[in-house]
Amino acid sequence: MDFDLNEEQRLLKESVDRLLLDRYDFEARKRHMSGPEGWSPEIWESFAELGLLALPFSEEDGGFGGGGAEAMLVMESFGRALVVEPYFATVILGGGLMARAASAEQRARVLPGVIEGRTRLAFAHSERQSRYDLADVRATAVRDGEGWKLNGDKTLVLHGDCAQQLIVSARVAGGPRDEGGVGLFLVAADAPGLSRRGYATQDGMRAAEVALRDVRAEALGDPEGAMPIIRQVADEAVAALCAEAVGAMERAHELTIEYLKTRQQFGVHIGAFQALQHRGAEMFVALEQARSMAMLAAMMSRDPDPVERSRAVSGAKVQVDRSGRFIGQSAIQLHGGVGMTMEYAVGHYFKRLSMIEKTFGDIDHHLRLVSEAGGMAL
Amino acid sequence: MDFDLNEEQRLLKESVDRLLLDRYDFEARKRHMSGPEGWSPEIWESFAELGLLALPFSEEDGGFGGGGAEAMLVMESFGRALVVEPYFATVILGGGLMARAASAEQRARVLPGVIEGRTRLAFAHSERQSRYDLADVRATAVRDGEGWKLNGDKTLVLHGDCAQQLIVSARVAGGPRDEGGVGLFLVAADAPGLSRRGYATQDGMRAAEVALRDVRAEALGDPEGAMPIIRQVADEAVAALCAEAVGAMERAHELTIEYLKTRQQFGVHIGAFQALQHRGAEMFVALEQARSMAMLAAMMSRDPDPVERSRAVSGAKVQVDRSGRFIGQSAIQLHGGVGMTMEYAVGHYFKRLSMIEKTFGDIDHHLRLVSEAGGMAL
Amino acid sequence: MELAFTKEELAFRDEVRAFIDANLPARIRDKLRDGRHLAKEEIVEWTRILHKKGWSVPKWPVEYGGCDWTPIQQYIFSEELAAAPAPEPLPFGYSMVGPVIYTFGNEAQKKRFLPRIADLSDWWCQGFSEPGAGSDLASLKTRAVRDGDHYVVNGQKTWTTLAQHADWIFCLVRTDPDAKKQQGISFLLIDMKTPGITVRPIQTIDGGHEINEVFFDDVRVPAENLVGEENRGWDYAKFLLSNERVGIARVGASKARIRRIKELAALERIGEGRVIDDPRFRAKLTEVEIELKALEMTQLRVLASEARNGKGKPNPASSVLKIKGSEIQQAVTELLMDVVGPYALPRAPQEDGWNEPPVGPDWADAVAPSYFNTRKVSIYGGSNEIQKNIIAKAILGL
Amino acid sequence: MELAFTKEELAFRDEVRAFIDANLPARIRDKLRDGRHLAKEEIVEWTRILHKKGWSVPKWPVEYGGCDWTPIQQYIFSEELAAAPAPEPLPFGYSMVGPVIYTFGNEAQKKRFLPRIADLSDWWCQGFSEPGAGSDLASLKTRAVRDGDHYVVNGQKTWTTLAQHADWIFCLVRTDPDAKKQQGISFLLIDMKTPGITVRPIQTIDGGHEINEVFFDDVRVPAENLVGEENRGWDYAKFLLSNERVGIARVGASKARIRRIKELAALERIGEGRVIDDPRFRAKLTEVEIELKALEMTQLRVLASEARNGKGKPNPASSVLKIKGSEIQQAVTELLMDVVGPYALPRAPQEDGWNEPPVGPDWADAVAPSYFNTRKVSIYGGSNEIQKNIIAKAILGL
Repeated sequence: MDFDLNEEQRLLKESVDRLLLDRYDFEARKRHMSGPEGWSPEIWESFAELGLLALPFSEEDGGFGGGGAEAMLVMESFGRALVVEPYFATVILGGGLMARAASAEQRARVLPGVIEGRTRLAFAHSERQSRYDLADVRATAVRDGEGWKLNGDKTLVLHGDCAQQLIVSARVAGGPRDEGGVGLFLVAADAPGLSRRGYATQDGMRAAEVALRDVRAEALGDPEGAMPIIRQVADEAVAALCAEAVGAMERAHELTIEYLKTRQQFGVHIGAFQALQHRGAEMFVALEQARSMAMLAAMMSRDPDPVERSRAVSGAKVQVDRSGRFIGQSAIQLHGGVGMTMEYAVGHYFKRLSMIEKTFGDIDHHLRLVSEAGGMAL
Repeated sequence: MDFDLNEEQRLLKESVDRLLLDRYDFEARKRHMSGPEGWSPEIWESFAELGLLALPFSEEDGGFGGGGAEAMLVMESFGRALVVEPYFATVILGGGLMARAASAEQRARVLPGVIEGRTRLAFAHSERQSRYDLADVRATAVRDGEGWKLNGDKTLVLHGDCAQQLIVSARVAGGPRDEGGVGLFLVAADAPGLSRRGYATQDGMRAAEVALRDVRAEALGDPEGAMPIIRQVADEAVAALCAEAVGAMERAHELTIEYLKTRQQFGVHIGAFQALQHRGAEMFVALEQARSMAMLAAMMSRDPDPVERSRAVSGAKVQVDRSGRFIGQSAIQLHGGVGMTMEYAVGHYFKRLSMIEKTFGDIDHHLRLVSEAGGMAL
Repeated sequence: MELAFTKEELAFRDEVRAFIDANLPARIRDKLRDGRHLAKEEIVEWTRILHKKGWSVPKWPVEYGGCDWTPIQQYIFSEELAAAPAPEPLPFGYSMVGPVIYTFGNEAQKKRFLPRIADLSDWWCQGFSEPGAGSDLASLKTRAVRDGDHYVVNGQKTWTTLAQHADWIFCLVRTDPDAKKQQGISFLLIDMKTPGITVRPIQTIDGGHEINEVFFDDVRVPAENLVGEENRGWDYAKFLLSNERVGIARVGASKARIRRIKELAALERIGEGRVIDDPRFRAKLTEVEIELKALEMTQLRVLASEARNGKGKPNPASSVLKIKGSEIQQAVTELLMDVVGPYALPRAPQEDGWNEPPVGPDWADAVAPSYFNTRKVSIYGGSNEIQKNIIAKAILGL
Repeated sequence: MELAFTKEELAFRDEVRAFIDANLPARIRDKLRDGRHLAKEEIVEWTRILHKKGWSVPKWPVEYGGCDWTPIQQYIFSEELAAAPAPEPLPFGYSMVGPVIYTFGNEAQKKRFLPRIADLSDWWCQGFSEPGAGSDLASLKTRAVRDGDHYVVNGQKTWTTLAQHADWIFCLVRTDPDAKKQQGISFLLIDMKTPGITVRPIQTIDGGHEINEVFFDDVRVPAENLVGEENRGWDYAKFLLSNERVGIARVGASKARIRRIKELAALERIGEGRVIDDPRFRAKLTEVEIELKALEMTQLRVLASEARNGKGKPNPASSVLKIKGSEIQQAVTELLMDVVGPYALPRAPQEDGWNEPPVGPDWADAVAPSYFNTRKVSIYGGSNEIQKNIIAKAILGL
């Protein structure tokens, strides 16, 4: 049992933190968001230079073979800085799916562009009715010569507006929520019959609605057996979101404690009031509990046993979301009015935490999953 | 709309409070509990003298025709003093059932003894499997000449050990949880075939297990149609418990605030610590919310519409139990170690509140009832 | 003790309800139902409708346009507005400066200002808070120096709600810098068109523009706009702050939101079932409903005790209403976040006239902003921490 | 980063588990499983079993009977005891006075006392708290005045756990009344059989007798029973109090209770179903399980950081373990109250040898007392309010 970073991990963390320290403070972030994409191509390039875009890929594919711990380190730092670039969509989701589902030929064709920062990926999976049920896929794929033809509507495709390649889930066989019969398909964003509508999300990120009308696509792996891979990558995605949330709540807590130390009222620092001290302490407890579970999720997110993996990841999401809600709300409350303003950073942490809660399953959803799995197997 | 007491109610409240002030402080209560019955026959006599035992009966039956408000006043004062005498069992439950189910002849035979303090009643209803489901009655009653013959086992019969007359629910027809087919039967405690085992409860009250083996009994009212009356009286009972709980939490809160004002630590009164002040304030908020719902329950407990009546009463039980849990636990916490001791009063309030929570349906039970009724009909 | 309304009260309720049904524009009702912000014109439109009926300033004395209603009637009126939902009267004129003017102002001020509040010819805003003051209101720094028959005002106010629409602002200003904190403060009425006033919007985290900073740079205010006596302004401010009590719990508004949640939770699906059927969601919803019912009863008790004991004195029970009311308002927005699920994410531009089709259900885009925005209710008007201090001191004697 | 135990650690765990399985008396296991109190003889019996195996004082230095285990092994050992459930070593000798004696005591004291702690020949109790001191431990008043080669002790201790069984008590006494609060305190070892000592039981609200008052009336204590230097006792006390950290969260005990809850909730029925199938109960249970899993991870992180950074320094993270650990222990007793439902009410006499049939299920009578008793865990050992003060000051710098 060991919670220490190895030398490579320490170097990775240091280089990410240095980049963000230099180029991603709150004012810089505003500038990054003000461009036409809603994020900064220059920052994206720096991610490529640091090798962050190669993180999850095997060395044969030109990557670094990073696992859950490495993803955790990067995402936690991103959470501290509220990074808005499409890393989660391209590397965690898209990269995770490509690494697991694509053939060697497909990987050789697509991944170099991803690693070099030229190609962005997105995962077009959710549908209007699916909510958080990963198997509720109704978009269809039918054979079309060598390839496939896709029809359907995908929603809430994270950073789907700026991706050049979409990975689309579609049903080849089976009923609406069957585990079998779902495939993954690779589609160029400019393919005929594919239309997108991009929009901002509440936390200053981007997403898209995607409509598919007889769109030609190639299958990634077994066109009827993708659900295990989707579930695996979804668990990795949740673990990554947990880490990001921990970074965000850590920073929100720091901002709050700093505020308590500097803000004067009734002639004293408000941090002198015991009720506020105790709330600060309760936030710390919530943060440490979340951090523990985010670590568990990171370490278990590649576990070969899918039941144990999902149990740990879902348990982590519940804890992290509950802590995130408490810390986000408390951070606003302890800041008072200034915390409600766009000009001040803390509200943006609160908003990102609120949106993470609603991404890839909320508290009730994951609580149900853990409960149905018989609890936390204590 | 009017929350004021009328003149009679004010007199009633004053006379109860004066009796308890004079003869029911914490030390006196210990003496009352130390007798062979576990409560004080002298106090019981005073209740009779004050007319409290006649409260719910009509004037023709020799009573005062008191309603929900009067029961609330008495029970709230009893809660403040942690009265251990069998008032709830005899007057609220037994009296309520007799008033509603018994014939004029039966009332004329039994009620004078109740009113004068000679006869105590108990309601033998719960069974091992029934938990909080009022209709889950499996004890049986079969015709036996003019009367009936009862068989079965009743559990948790409140103050069943000191009652001279038991009112027993038994099934005449229908399946285990059917609404129809249940009757109420009057049985003398010394009837052949009836055996009792009395025991103390966690809050210093008493209860009994009752076994019925071919016990002869007389029916109270329609032997197959008692459920509406049982539900009515159960709602009145819950309203009474809510009032008692409010009295208990009010006193627990007072004791706590007094303690905060007198107890010194680190050179100051601990009531100077803001975190403890805020907890005291939160207890006050919880108390006022509980008081509001106890009033609603008292006023609605005789409402002619059984759906509205039960909704209000169940909603009150949820609120009161939640407030009671918070206030009871907080009272112990703010007292520190001394609150954990039998020698000090506050722990006894905590225990009584905990037992009220588990009597006639707990939080989850009543939350389910309100939920199934479509919510609080806002 | 009696819960039911009298026959007269029921008849009054029906009259109010019928009037609202017949006169409330559907556009306004729909916006409020989904938690959206109203435009200035919509608020004016509705106030004029009420004014024509004689109901725009019901709790004022009859001579200034009030209705001579009992506290119960006022309560019923405000519950019916919230239930519709219709806009409740804009508080800055009606509940705040209006009562100060008719209680402490001179005849000229009453004549000049009150009628224009009643029909919303003048939109008022409140100039109390300052940067750095927060809950410590009396530490305000904005100065007013007498110069002939004018005051010259310099300083800055903040958190000024809807100042962007305002014609007038009522301000606390420091007229005696040597006096102790609460003394030396005066209550001034200032025309927003006076040279030297600058309004700077503050965008809130929901993306909305409700609040502003207001800067005063050598603003010359006629001395006739002083309310009451110089250096007595803190007394008037305390009167003003203790004046709005019954509405503070926002019971009616939360009831309307919960009714809406039930409708929406019956539309949204989880797998085979509906959100409303999910036992955990249902339990949370029911818990909030019960707390709200209890709060309604608590509010009625406060109302009854005020009707009996007379109003005017600050009632510390209003702190209970504020704490629990704000907790419930916030819990309600969390429930709605549970209903909307992943469709909390998309951010639709908040402007009127946006006409792209919605992402997800057409009510979804207001859910997250409403959740964000509602964090304010435990902060403004005396944060919940301040309210607990008040209970501890004024009620518990700690 | 690696979560799994090493092969050696797993082998160790299996060895411990097998030993407990083979040697733990069923009667003791069943009592603990249902949250009942053990008799003194049962605790001695189990300690002797561990002592024979050489495991009665594992974390002590080997020369005094310790096991030279890694922190992980100690953790595994204590988890396995809790999981069985078996009694964990009685803390007063093992975790409290023992380490003080072998760290600060003289050779004679070590020889005399340590072996008798290891086999529980001597039962110790702790004389720190005094009436009126509470969380302000250093305000203690018990006096010890030097008289020749004795100290004469007068005063009163309270909350003295299991003093009714004790052969010895370790006390903080004031030897210099003129020194400042924390100075002038000494650490004395006192034979409970010394004339002038009176033990008065304090009954707790669960009906149990765990704690006592201990009165000292001209009690003559040989000066050789002073530990370390006179007036340095506060240092030894701080060492003692910071010494017990990993166990403070009681993760293993809560895990065992939750496993038991799941068994019982599958036995008790609600209508057609079982308590375990009730969605609201299930959600509450799962929430607690998740918090407990998180606490276990937090505990492992503290353990790992102590293993890396060395022990001995007070670690403020232990306040997190104490707060969350006590909250979870209390939540677990509330869940069990939910399971037992109406059968929380009957009170069975707590004595051994009671042989009437139970009222309701045979585990029910221990549920409410355990709920009552467990309120103490957020009070003793530094209340949760004190723990929050520690976090605010020592970690957050407020």
